[in-house]
Amino acid sequence: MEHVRLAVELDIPSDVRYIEDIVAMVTRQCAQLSYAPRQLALNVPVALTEALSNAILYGNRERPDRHVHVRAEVDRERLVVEVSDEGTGFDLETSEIDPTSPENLLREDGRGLFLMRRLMDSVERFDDRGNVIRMTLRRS
Amino acid sequence: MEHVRLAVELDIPSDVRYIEDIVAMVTRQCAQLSYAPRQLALNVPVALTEALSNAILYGNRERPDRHVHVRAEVDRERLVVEVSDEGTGFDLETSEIDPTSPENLLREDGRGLFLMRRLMDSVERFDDRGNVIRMTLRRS
Amino acid sequence: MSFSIRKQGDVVVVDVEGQLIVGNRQELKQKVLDELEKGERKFLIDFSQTGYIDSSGLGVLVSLSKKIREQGGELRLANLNDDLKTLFELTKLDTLFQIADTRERALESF
Amino acid sequence: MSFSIRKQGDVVVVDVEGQLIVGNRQELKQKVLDELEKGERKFLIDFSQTGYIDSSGLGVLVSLSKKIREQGGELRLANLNDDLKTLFELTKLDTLFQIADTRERALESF
Ligand SMILES: Nc1ncnc2c1ncn2[C@@H]1O[C@H](COP(=O)(O)OP(=O)(O)O)[C@@H](O)[C@H]1O
Ligand SMILES: Nc1ncnc2c1ncn2[C@@H]1O[C@H](COP(=O)(O)OP(=O)(O)O)[C@@H](O)[C@H]1O
Repeated sequence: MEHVRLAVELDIPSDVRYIEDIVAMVTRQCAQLSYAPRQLALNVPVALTEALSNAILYGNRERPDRHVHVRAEVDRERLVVEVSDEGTGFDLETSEIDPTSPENLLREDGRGLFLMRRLMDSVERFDDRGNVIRMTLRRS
Repeated sequence: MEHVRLAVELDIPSDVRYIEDIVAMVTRQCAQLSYAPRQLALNVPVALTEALSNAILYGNRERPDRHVHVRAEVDRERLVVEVSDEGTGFDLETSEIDPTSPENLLREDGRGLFLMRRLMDSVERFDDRGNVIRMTLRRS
Repeated sequence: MSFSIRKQGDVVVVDVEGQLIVGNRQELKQKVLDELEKGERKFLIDFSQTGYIDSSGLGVLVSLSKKIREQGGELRLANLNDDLKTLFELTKLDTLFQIADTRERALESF
Repeated sequence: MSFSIRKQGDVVVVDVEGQLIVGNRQELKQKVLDELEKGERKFLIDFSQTGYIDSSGLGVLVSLSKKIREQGGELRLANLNDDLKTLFELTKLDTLFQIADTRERALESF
């Protein structure tokens, strides 16, 4: 089973209540390919939840006529997840703050992109079809 | 979760011992999309086992340098599985016998293609990349 | 997949646990033929623990049934779930085998 | 996800069962604020039954901690598994909260 690739692809309405189910599906795919317990319990669910909630809340502004598209591809090497929203995009570099600095530590927001970067090996942004965030995690 | 599509894609060596694991993976994807218990216990595993064993035994003649490629895509509508081997193909129509006729009932072989056709909604053959069998099953 | 084989009275009872498919059917065939060789004549295969059966699994059952009959013996099947029953019906093998609902009924019927 | 809330001595103990994320954090926030409103001042959130927490779940904890402190109260956390500990360390929130290994230790420490 060296060359297995599993994929999940789906469209969801702009509603945060869908997040948990998507996370469960993607995590299950990674579990099937024996990703590390920590990746299954921390890296994948948290980073994916952040990407999805940003897409729903900022990208689509929870507008019911807009959808979020998710595509996750997993093999024994890596997980690649793409989350696309129908927003106009944003600047990845300038949007990230350091939530661990003394002046930010008591803020309630601003930890999403930071966690995505810390928990994934790479986070990229594209404008192919709407605003696309691609996150990659090497299996451990 | 109306628009979920799950996929499994993999290459296996020409060895029938891989069949059970592949069948388990594809069946699990269908289970996640609530396919009928009968489809999960009968239609999908039996038809897929037949396609895989034919690809391994006839298409690749169990040659260790040849691989079988499997691609299964599942959504709430249908399962589409493609099994490709590196053989020269065969004629789907003329290769199928009627194993239920009195003269064939006591034969030990010849039930594979028959079962694939009975258990799936369609079975097609292509020559895209080697010999490809595509089977489709509507969710029930 | 694994098989367990035991004697109940003068009947050899085989439980098929898991799938009966191309990868393992030879093992079942050999086990049953060994018993036939030893002189056993009554055989019951119990499918209560069986997952799915493919065409080569069915082929082995047909082959065993012929070989056992040639030696004047009998093969019976028991505990097919609805999906396995459908498989036997589709292939009309339900007309070839004696199929009992439970192991007890199958044992009584010999 | 669900929350269960009970009183142990003069401490309000909240168990978070499942995920604490954007879709449900308001519920936790409201429950705790209701108790604060009623005059409760000692709060313990137990994470032994918690799956993962996202940035907005962390945000709610920060917000509750501030509100409770403003009323002269205290919020403690207990039973973070290794993955949750790492989450708090990554975000340096382990420096902001009083985190106990077990519920008993957390209760004693008030
Ligand atoms: N998909 C997106 N579309 C538009 N803007 C986004 C998107 N994702 C993130 N952002 C911007 O980046 C900022 C920082 O996001 P984040 O680090 O997740 O913190 P928070 O969501 O708590 O504000 C957001 O406030 C928003 O302006
Ligand atoms: N992938 C394949 N490549 C080449 N020939 C095939 C393939 N699949 C089936 N066949 C041919 O079709 C025949 C019938 O197959 P099947 O109905 O599965 O019965 P059986 O495998 O028991 O012979 C095979 O004997 C073989 O000649």
